[in-house]
Amino acid sequence: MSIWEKMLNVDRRWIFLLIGIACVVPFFTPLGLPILPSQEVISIYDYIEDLSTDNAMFVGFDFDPGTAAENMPMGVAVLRHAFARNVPVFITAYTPLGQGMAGMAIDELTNPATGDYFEYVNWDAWAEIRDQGFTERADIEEAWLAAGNTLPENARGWIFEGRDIAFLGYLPYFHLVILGMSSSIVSQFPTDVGGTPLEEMPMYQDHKSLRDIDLAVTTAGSSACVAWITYGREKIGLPIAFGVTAVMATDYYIYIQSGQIIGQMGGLRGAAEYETLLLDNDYCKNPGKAYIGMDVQNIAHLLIIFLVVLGNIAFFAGGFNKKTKLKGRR
Amino acid sequence: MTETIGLWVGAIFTIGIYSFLYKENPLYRLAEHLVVGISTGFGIAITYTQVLRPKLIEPLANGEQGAWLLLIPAILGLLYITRFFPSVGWLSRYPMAFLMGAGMGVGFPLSMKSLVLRQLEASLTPLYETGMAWDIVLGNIVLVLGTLAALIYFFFSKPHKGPFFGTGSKIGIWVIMVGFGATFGFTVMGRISLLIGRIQFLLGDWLHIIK
Amino acid sequence: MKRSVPLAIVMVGGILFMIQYFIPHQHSQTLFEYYTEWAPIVGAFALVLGVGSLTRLHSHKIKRKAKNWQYSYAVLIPLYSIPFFALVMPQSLGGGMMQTMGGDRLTMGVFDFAYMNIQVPIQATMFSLLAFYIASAAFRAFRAKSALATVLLLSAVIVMLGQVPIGELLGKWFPKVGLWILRYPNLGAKRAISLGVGFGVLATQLKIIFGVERNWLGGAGE
Amino acid sequence: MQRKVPALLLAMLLATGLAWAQAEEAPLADPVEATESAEEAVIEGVEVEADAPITSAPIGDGMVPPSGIVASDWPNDAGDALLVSWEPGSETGNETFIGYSVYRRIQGEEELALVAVLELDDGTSFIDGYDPDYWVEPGVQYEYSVAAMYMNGGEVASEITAAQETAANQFYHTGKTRVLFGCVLFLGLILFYFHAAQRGLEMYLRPIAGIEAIDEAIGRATEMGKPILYVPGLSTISDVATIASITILGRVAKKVAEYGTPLLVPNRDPIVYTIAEETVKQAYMEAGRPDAFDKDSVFFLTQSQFAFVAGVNGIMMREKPATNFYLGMFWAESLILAETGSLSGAIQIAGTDAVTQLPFFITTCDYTLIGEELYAASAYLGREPKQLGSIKGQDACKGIIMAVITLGILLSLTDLIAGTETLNWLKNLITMPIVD
Repeated sequence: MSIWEKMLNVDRRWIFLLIGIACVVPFFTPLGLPILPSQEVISIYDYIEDLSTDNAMFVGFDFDPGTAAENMPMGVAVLRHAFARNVPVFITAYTPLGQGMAGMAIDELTNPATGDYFEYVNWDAWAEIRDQGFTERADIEEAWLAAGNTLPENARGWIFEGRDIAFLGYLPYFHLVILGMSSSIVSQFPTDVGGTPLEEMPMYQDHKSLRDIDLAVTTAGSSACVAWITYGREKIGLPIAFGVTAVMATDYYIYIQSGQIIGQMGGLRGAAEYETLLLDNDYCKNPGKAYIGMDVQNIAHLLIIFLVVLGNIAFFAGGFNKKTKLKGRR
Repeated sequence: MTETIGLWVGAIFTIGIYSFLYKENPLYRLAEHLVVGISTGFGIAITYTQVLRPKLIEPLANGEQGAWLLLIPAILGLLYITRFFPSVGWLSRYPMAFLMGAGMGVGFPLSMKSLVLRQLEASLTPLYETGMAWDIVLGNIVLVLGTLAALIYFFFSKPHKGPFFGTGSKIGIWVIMVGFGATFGFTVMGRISLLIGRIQFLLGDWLHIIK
Repeated sequence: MKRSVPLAIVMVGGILFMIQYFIPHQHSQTLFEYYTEWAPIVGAFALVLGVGSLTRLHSHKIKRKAKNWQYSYAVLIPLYSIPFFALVMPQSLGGGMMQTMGGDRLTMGVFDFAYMNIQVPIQATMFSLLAFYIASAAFRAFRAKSALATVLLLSAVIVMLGQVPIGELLGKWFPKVGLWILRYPNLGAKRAISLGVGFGVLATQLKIIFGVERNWLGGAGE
Repeated sequence: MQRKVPALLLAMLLATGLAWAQAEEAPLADPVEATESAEEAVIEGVEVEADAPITSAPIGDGMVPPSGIVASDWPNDAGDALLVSWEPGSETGNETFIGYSVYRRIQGEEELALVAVLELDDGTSFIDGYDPDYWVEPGVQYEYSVAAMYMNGGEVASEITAAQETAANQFYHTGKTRVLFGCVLFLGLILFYFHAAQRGLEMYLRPIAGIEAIDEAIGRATEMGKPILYVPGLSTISDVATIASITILGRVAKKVAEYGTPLLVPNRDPIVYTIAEETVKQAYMEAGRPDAFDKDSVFFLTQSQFAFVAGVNGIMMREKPATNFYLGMFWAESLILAETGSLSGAIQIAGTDAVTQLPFFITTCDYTLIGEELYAASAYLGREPKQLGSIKGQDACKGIIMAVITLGILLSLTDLIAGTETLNWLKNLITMPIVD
């Protein structure tokens, strides 16, 4: 067996080891290469930037733990943007595990240990203010502060459950749920996951069906996002933005081209671009997880290309191009 | 305390799965079986609390107006269980037929709209408009001709021979391969991201070596 | 009764809902609403079949002391205990949510623990195996064995470099060419495939409605 | 069959009738509720007098209320919406003007209910009926009044005008004609070729390598005395790819039964699992070896995607199947399955209509059925005339699509040379409104 043949038939585990090393090292020696946001991501950012507390949006956590590394930073970034702008957010999930993912995203944004966080105000905690009849966001906050609450130093703002956020969660056959919500949200979700009746929520009173919603962002690791197009966009013209994994991103360029979605975050890079936009516009102080991850990408991509080149050198130097036929393809 | 134990459990199972890269082993086997059991158990719990209870049991128990109609889907659903009894197992085809028939009927016009007409509509773009850069013009030409050629490849009832079907399907498979290569290359980033997520968990959340 | 009635249900239901799409009339909408309301309820019961299969497979293994039978307990115990815990402590179904929504951490039940610390890490790690596999697949498959294979290889490498900031440092044109490939030839191929798939889907839907394709009934029991 | 169909039709009609009866009953509660809430809805300080403009001080001199209210039926719906539009009064140009309130009542009733508040940039028209609290009922005569609102809380209201039309149920959605045309054309072509095929039309089918390799792959496993793994995709039975896969499974299982090779079929969807089990059992019966069928060979694993992959990976490394089939719908797990399979030394045949996953199957499997080839496989294997006819019909449709795209190219060139806009004309023929 020549050295070339050995190289071509190398035990896969060596490749696994190399990839493992390449993905760990950059965490200790960051490169910090700049990331330029693409138009598809800027469109989403600008769109949310134009929303205010009178609008409302949906954020669908339509992914499972498997794609959390890519989808989670997108969901967190979009939620951060919405929370900072006090845009009411309905949170849904396409899969049962997606509900857990949404919970984790809210946790991350409301956890004091993370720095840049939002102080979560429970539904029951501000019951008195509700009883006084306040429904406007500004009035609620004023009354809340007047009641002797102060914003902790490293918190960015308040999130009033039922005014700024409604965690609706998961329902099976979610495409039918989207369809149902186009006439009435409460028909599908009588309560949020905590059992609070939706009808009592001020944010529901202003936005009763998907027709009253200004944007739906779906962060998806599967074709779940298409359901939003088919049943939300096509049926009632709901504006949709995608946050999809890198692999799906190529497929959904079609939707950008045909104007069916307003923008798309593709993979970790898309998330990193959104984080860059948030960072540049002072919505947060520290770069997010996706931003740091881009360094690893650089090294890993180079390694894979190096391996491919090496494989081809061995292939031709060993003269295999003359012997073997292309296997596995017509 | 629970949190620390949780982190350790999570980390052990993470390593257990990675150990599969070296060799199949008892730790992987345990993780594999546990995750099958847990995920299905979770599925049952969710289906009950999110579907059956709010959409079937509660309306019936509260005697909501017209709730008795819900007995129809409930009975249909229960018919699935006849599968366990071979002699009446064929009854389980009824709920299946209900879901299939309506599902296919609902899907048909929607598929026509989104999979065919929308795609066709998007294919009808001008090749050149004033002020278009050369790479876009070239792109448009490649896009339209590529679509045509790749469509020829999917003709099943004609031999792929001769100048039209022969050449066409050859160009078609080339275009398809360029597309596949691009998708593969584009995917690499996503896959590395997943590993990054786990490294952040192992080195950050668990071992606190990195931020 | 065994075959013809289900086939008739499919045909009537299929045609009814196909037409329903074009009729905005109130009654037509009501019909559709019934379908959307009922379908999840009917579908929910199917899970029982899955649970039955899992139980049978693993109890067989344990009974016969088949190879690796001990691991079957790792399937059966959570399979039954988790729904039980969810019934006893429904609040633990939040999936990590309770920590902030409910206010105090004590509500984190056994279920939450299993979900957060076993289910989530195992799933995510399984998925992340792709990082290793994609590298080894690239190494083995991307060889310039033929013109076609070379095209596949080149398009992959260019796009791969175009994706990362370092590609831009190597050559300003990498991201541009990568994007160009993604947006034009790639889109052309995808569009053709999806049109083909579209007709395949439509034809199969029709075949099912008209009873030409009937293997979904399962084989036996005429 | 003939006798049962009418009976069933009758039953379905009965069920539909019941559903309709329900629908008639339900909205009856509404008008009462609407009128009740009207009292609360009327803005403080605004007096409501029948047939007289709502006016409240202080609004300043010379203010002319909105006028010319037109309420017409909103088309293509279930008679649950009216389009209300009006002419602005003197409010345009007035800086303290903040928007409009739209009031509504059923003719013959006293109280007006506030059904909508429109902001400045919402324009001077609005579709009434989408608010679930104030829905519009078909055939009911409504009366409207529109008031201009001012910053100080004052309103100048128009006269109460009876709606020119009542909301009507439509029997056909005019915006869906293009889809209808497409559906009918497709249906016609498929039915035509069904008949042509049954009359014995000769049909050529080009070879598909992946399908031809199936027998060879089963033979290999038999020689090696190792099992065959068949994954029928991860989707549900309503996914067309799954249905195609089940057909191929039937064929594979029959061969497997003849050879006496062990078969493993893990499933992710419980319904697909039962169908796969039936199919395999049936195949063993057809092969004349019903006793050889092992109940544990077809099994449900879990509904969770990656838990499923973990399970299948474990099976592959422990049982070391000689041949793996991955046919049906796959998502990201495709590469994990295919690489693990290749690591375990199996020969692999894949097929899916998931465009995103095809590249991974192409690079790691020995044979791959691309997209539509997977559906075509069931026709190839069955050789049933109607199935073949359907393939021919699909090809005809692709031909039509290609002709339209080619026409598009030609028109685009014509536009370029002659400066016309013919491509836009063609595109408008196909373009559908985004909203139904």
